[in-house]
Amino acid sequence: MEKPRELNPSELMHEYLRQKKKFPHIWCSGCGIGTTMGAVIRAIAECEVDRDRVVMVSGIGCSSRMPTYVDFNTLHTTHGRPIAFATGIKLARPELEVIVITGDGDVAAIGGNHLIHACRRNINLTVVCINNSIYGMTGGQASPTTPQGKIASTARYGDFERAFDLCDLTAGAGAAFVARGAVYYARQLKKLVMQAFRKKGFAFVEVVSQCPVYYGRFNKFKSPVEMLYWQRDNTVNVKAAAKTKPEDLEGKLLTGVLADHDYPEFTELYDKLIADLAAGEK
Amino acid sequence: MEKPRELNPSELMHEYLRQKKKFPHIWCSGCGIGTTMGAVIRAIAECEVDRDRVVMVSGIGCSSRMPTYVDFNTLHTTHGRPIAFATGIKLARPELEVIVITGDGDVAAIGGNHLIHACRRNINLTVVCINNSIYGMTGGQASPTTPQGKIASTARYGDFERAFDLCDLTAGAGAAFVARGAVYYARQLKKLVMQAFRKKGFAFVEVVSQCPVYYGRFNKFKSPVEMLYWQRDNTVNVKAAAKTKPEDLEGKLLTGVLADHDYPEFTELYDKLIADLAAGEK
Amino acid sequence: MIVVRFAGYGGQGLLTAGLILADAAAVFDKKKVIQTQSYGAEARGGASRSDVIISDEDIVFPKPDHLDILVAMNQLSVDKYSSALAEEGTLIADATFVTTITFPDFYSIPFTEIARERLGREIVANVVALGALVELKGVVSKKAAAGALEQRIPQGALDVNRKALEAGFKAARTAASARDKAVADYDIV
Amino acid sequence: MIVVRFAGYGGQGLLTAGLILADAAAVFDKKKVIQTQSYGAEARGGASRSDVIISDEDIVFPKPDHLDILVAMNQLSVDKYSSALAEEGTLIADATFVTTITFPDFYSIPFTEIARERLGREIVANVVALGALVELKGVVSKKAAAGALEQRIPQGALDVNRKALEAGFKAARTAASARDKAVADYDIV
Amino acid sequence: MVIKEIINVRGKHLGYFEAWCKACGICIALCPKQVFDTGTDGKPIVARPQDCINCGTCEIMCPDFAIGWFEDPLHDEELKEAHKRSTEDEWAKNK
Amino acid sequence: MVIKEIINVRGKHLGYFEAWCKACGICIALCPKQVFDTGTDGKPIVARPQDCINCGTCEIMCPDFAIGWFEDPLHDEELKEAHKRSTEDEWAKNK
Amino acid sequence: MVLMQGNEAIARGALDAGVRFFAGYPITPSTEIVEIMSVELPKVGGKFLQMEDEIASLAAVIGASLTGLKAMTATSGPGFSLMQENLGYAYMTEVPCLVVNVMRGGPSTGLPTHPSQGDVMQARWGTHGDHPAIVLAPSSVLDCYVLTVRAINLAERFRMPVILLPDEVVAHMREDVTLPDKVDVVDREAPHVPPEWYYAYDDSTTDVAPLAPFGTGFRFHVTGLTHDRAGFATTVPAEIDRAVRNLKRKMDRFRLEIIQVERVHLADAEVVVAAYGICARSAEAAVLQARAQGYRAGFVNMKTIWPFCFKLVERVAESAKAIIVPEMNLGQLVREFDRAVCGRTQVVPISRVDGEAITPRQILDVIAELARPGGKD
Amino acid sequence: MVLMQGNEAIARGALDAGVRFFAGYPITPSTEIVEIMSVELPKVGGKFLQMEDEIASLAAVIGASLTGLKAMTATSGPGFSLMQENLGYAYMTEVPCLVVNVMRGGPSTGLPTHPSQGDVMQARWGTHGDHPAIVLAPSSVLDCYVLTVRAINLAERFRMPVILLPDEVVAHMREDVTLPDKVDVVDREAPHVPPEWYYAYDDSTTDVAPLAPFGTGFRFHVTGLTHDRAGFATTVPAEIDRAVRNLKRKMDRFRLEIIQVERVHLADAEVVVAAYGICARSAEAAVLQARAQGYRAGFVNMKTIWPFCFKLVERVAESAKAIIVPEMNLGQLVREFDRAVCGRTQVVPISRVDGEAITPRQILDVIAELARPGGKD
Ligand SMILES: Cc1ncc(C[n+]2csc(CCOP(=O)(O)OP(=O)(O)O)c2C)c(N)n1
Ligand SMILES: Cc1ncc(C[n+]2csc(CCOP(=O)(O)OP(=O)(O)O)c2C)c(N)n1
Ligand code: SF4
Ligand code: SF4
Ligand code: SF4
Ligand code: SF4
Ligand code: SF4
Ligand code: SF4
Ligand SMILES: [Mg+2]
Ligand SMILES: [Mg+2]
Repeated sequence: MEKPRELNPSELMHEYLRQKKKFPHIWCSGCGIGTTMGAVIRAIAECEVDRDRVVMVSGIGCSSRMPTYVDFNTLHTTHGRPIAFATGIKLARPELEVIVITGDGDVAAIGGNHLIHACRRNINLTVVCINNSIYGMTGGQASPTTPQGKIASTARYGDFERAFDLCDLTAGAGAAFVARGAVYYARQLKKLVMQAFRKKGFAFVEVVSQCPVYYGRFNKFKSPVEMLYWQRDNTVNVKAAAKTKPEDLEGKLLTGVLADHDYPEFTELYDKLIADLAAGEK
Repeated sequence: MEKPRELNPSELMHEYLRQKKKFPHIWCSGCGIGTTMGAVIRAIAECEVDRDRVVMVSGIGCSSRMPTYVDFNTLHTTHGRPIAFATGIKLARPELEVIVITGDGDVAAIGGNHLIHACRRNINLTVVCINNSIYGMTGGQASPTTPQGKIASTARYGDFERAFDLCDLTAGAGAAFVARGAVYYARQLKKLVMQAFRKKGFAFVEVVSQCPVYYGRFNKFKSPVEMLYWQRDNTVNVKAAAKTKPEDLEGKLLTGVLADHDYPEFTELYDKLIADLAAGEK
Repeated sequence: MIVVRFAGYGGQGLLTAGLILADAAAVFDKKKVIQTQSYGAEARGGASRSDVIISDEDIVFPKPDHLDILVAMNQLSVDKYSSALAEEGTLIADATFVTTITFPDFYSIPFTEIARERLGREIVANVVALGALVELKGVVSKKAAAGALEQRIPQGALDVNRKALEAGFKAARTAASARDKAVADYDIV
Repeated sequence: MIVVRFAGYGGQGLLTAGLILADAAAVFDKKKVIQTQSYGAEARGGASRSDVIISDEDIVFPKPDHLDILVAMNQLSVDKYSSALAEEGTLIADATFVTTITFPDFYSIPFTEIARERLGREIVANVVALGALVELKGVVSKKAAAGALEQRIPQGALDVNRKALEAGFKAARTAASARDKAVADYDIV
Repeated sequence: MVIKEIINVRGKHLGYFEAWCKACGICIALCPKQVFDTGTDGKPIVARPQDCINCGTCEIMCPDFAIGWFEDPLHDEELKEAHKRSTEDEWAKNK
Repeated sequence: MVIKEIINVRGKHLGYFEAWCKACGICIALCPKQVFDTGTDGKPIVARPQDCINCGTCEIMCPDFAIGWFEDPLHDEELKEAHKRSTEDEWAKNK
Repeated sequence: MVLMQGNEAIARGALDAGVRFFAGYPITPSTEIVEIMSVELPKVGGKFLQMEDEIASLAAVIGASLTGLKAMTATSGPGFSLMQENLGYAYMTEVPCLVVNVMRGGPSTGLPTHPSQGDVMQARWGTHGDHPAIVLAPSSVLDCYVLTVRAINLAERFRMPVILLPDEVVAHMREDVTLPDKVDVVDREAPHVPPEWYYAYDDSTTDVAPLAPFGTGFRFHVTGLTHDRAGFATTVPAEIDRAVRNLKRKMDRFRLEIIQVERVHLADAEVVVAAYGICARSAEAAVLQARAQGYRAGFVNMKTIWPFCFKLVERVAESAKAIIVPEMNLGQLVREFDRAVCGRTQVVPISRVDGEAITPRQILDVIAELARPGGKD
Repeated sequence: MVLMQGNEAIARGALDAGVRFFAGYPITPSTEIVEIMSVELPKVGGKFLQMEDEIASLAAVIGASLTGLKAMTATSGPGFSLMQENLGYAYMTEVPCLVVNVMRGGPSTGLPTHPSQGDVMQARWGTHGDHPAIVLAPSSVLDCYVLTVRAINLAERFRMPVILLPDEVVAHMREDVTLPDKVDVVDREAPHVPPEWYYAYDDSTTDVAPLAPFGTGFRFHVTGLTHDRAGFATTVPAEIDRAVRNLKRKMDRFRLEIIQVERVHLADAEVVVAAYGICARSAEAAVLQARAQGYRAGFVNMKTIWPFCFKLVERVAESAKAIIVPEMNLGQLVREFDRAVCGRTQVVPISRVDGEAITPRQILDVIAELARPGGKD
């Protein structure tokens, strides 16, 4: 692999952040979204894509506020629908690089259907889901990834529902590329986003993140740092996992690339059809 | 297992069909939905559940017309939403037996999100999806289960999109019980529906079915019978599959019970909470 | 202005017959034309119909309140739509399936039988009926009907359809002369 | 009718202070009360405010066009809301953070410092401020304030909050007498 | 005819409701004993009832509930009535 | 003070933008060399710059882009200006 | 007396009216309702569901209602837009339920924490096809409680969804309230006939066709297709006509029972301010001040906004020389005033769409312009 | 001359107007549009997507439009209800697109293959919050073609979604048509300034703020939150006010350019029939017959139903002694007539909701009742 161009902080701020008016950002102290934004920007920068060709699309939620801050073509859509908007953009102009930033509520609650269909359709998008296991924006309600038994403002007695494993879900729906990272491993996260970004086909990256203000407070985490340590202690890299005893993996989240297949990509198939028709071949 | 009470045809017609005004039914000649309806009715009858306690819920589509014909509590809802309606019914009155009849378009296209969330939530519903790989009702458009390359009225050049494997999808979403049957194997289908119906938890049964009028005609099947033979020749029972060489399984659909887990059921957890609160234990 | 209805089961090709007639009138005979038909579930398995209005002037309202000609391919259609026929209207029925007709001015010709027995393809009964309609009522020119047929029918099936149209013309001539005779007989009595 | 605004950063407990005051007035002092506050993102990280209207009569419109008392826990609030104060209004500021005040009638008391240094819990600065407000302006009775505190604050934190309220009363008395003195001095000059 | 005459086979009675049958040919093709011939209208003709092994395939596979083996002869006036009535219905004309 | 003075460490320059810092404590806790102390306001105090190994953790982990190691000293007037301006904004008061 | 928030009062009213099922999806500024119901319902043996979206929420509510439970959901603009399809289903199938839409600034995501009254026309016309609508608008915390009870009663009585439409100010403010000791609760009518005779859509012998709960032996059919008396799909023109008109007919018949309006100083009013929601508070304040200043001003608080109080407005149009209609939108309900007034008097809209409530002063200025104080002139 | 179906003409019109992106979800009676687009678009290098539902369809359309392609979708009642949230997003973000809603019987699943005009108010008010709307209704196959082109042009010109609202009869019937050889096509305005100076919501120097396609160097921000000139969320009252009012302002300014109405025999008409869609055909037939019978009848075909032709109706109200408004609903657009006429003349609605089209006879009977033939009396 080529040596990536490491982005220095001043470049990051000048070239990639709409820092002039928008900072400090809206996110709470210690929230994992900001760190993820750094990883995503660094990943895109190291992929050396022209900013003009990058479109960042999001839904509604704390995580979905990211497009406000980055100096790309940015689209803050409706709750749960960013993948559908992004699909339209990508098919309309396959030369654009489209990245979707979303939250666990946005992509897995109201937007679950668009997620699984994008997996199936295999259109070349990168979806980064910042999974903080809660609806942050609206004040800490249970999300589809809130672990069973955990507390949320709509689950004061402990959540009854089982949580999605978003990586199992997307893999089951047929995604070409599935990976999981965590805010604690911000460097690995950047690499996973890079891989996803470069993947020809639909790529999904789950980011295990922290919402100290709601999830943390409800579930007795004392600080953002403690939540980061939780991430460290409850994840296992998929490569390491291969060498670990199953009982030691119990309850642990696997990180790293969890699925990577080569399937024909939708916009390429489409462009081929257009070419064939033009050549009178269909 | 107890010897099931086989339903004789006159009982079937008298006790379970609203035959007085509604027959012959709306489905085309050779359509697999009618046969599936027979299997479902026989399954429910053999489970010996009081008809008054059975609620059949469907969405919109040819398959979703089934509730018109059966003498249960029947609810023909909006396109894609039957599982959501059924969830409300079941939680409101856990003593009712709720079965959802749906199509591949209804449950996997517009209704995909409700499907995966029901899998996750593990509420005790039986969902029977009649998968004919097409939108029958509206005249043969591609569905999320139309195999790549096949023809539909919106995919005249062959469908680009990959098809869902509905059993992989529901398993990935965490369903407690997942099974696949086929119209050709109507007897096995009945048994699968019985198992699903008896399962405490969310149970999904995919029925590989035929739409001779659209899918069949578009894809050069000469008759409904030919489509049934296709089902016979392209499915392998999961038990047999275990003893088959992988290369012989290539492109084949597995039938039988594909997932069966015991997870706490939602309405039971809920009732326990109510009891605990009443007893002052929370 | 003349209003024609084709009616029968779904699958008897009535929508195609309606389209060929409409095409013939509009594209070939340069008439004003409106064609409407039954849709949805109704059309899929059950009763099916296709209405064609042909006129020299603009057709303002596309849903006329009477029919001039009813081409009925089954008994149900006769029972259901005879009453919609104008007093001077004409009913053309497929004798293969229709047994009872109460409307005064009618022709009864076994379209399906002709298609099945003489042309070997039951499916072209619709075009036989179309031929008969054209021959009997001259709603469009024969040339127009033939031209529209060429356009609508896929290459592979054209031959048998051409024959069906001709068979329709012929059967109609036979029926007409038989009826003329009958009417003449009646006059004599 | 008296209109009180608590304003500061999100996290300074202003919403709680507003609620305790409103409860004290409504439930304990049996006054008519309306309480409103800032919501959403605004409240989460940024500026936060809680308004309480207390009246002997029905309060028809809940969004008054002026404030009688502003309890400002940071400089921003002073800058932003001083102009909304009625001419005879009073500003009570947290001297820990507020450095510049242009409004004539004000008290400046280091609520946060008191909470941090004397009570060991910075978080109770809001209740210190509430105590001062009650002592200085008598918007509710002290008994009502204490009663409302008991209701709103969870058992575990009650003790330190009770102390905070008292500390507020006391700090206010000190400030008031200091100011009286200052004013007296001024009069003399 | 709405309901075909009952044909006694191994003590069971074949009920075939022509009015509901849509001539799909499934019973004809899947009967393991070739009990049925195909009529010109595509509907089954019970040609060799004596060969029937009562396997139930035709009954369970028929998408239209138009065929089945009953314990008793069809004495069921109500059902007959229902079938007769449905022919008056438009849907009865489905093919 | 909006931008803390630049502290030179192994040829790099630490930029710390107090106006953007929300005192989460992450940089302080995760620095492998305990370069930072915690201020009374929870924000980092660069106490032991000489210990810094330039690992980049603080920079990459800071959710607020409030800290980082630059190649050059911050001569960037525009950036400084931006930071100054943002304090005038309400958001700048986030903690 | 307690201090209570509008949203809290809605939740409390719902519980007191007998709601035992809630399914919802959180959205500002209605989230408190969802949160409170999640805590309180299990305490009274009721059921709470947080669904995957608003579409599913209303679907679950309709399903639960069909089993006989009183059921509701709560949302705001974006969620309310998503509910339109299933809302139409509830109208069509005549299933009682309550939908609370706390209005925030729109269109689209708009202003999640700022008030508006921008969804008034949507609440009447948001779903496709013809249907009636009952929409109530509270203007105080007490109203939130009382109108919630009333909305649920109306839903059960008329077998249809009812919409409660508070604005963000009313929903979020806290007020001292004294809740009534006892509220009248209406339960839906049960069938009076045995199952064999039951037609779920036959109202020939009752005000409204009784609805049998699923599971009680009636085994009837429910569909969103246009249906006959028995509930089965029909394409017979006369049956279609009956089905569509019937939805509206029951409401037209009981219009007077449904419409509730508060009138103040109308008798001699020269200028009448007609308002709803938080604007009714501004209007009341303005009218009281106007009276104090000698203007002959009157005031109408439209607690029922749909059906519209057409008759009342017609009457007011006869006597008043102007009707002022302040709304936090670009002029929605004022369109109905135009129709009712029919040119007989002046209709003066006041529109405010900057995310802030209309103040008494704004209204007072208009009153002053339109009326001359008693003494002078 | 060709024989063409209404839906086919819509697809053809869209292609000729330059539509190069379609995303949709099939639904009767609009399915033919989806099917035709799936076949035809790739032939001209355009893109077709069948999405998982209507919500996603409109989302994809908006996304595609933001890259500069002319984009559209087509649906019917249930799908149109589902699109309401994203439709509001398109209004708010000012993204051009065409939404075709072929009206079938409602509410809910209703009558999938029967015509109605039940979605007229929904097309105006279906999404939450204040917004303008342009809605066109074709009454012939040629109209289907011409108004589709027009709708796309209006969308591009005014940077907003436009709705085409055919009824099932018009969409499904086939008619002989002669399509124009050439159509005027409007392309959206490109920014006149370099990226640094570009504000996506600044219309201070142009009729409408120009929209830069994504990927062309402008890198701007789009949000459904209420936003400032640059497109970033704002909570400043003055900016909010500007944002909300601006959506409507551009439409108000160009109202005359947008409204298109066909008038027949109005000059001396005593009774005027005002209609749209298939009812306009019935109305025309009825008026022609009435004239033949000596009645002084006139006729208006409202090809633009929203914005409503208020001024025209006001003028008609001055001269005519009655305005008949036939609609296949329970009286929707007739409400606007009430407002415009303001009591000056009689407004007579004709409602039909049995799934059949209003016939010329029905209208003629009403004309005959209202007018007296020239000779007699
Ligand atoms: C249609 C609709 N429903 C509900 C909401 C309210 N809402 C806004 S954000 C959100 C949840 C966001 O959760 P997530 O995606 O996990 O983002 P987070 O804030 O946790 O980053 C909800 C329910 C909305 N804006 N639109
Ligand atoms: C909201 C909405 N969108 C679209 C439709 C149109 N529609 C009706 S059935 C159907 C597809 C049904 O497919 P499937 O569930 O596979 O049923 P099948 O007819 O194949 O049995 C569609 C798209 C609708 N009724 N409602
Ligand atoms: S609420 Fe939670 S997710 Fe949202 S910004 Fe704050 S910490 Fe982050
Ligand atoms: S269209 Fe297809 S799925 Fe529908 S009834 Fe006919 S054969 Fe069955
Ligand atoms: S029961 Fe079996 S053997 Fe007998 S006719 Fe039917 S399919 Fe044939
Ligand atoms: S399977 Fe049933 S419908 Fe098909 S031919 Fe046999 S009897 Fe008729
Ligand atoms: S670069 Fe590493 S060692 Fe240096 S201060 Fe930051 S975290 Fe500590
Ligand atoms: S990580 Fe960033 S925001 Fe957190 S304390 Fe350090 S500098 Fe401040
Ligand atoms: Mg989240
Ligand atoms: Mg299907």
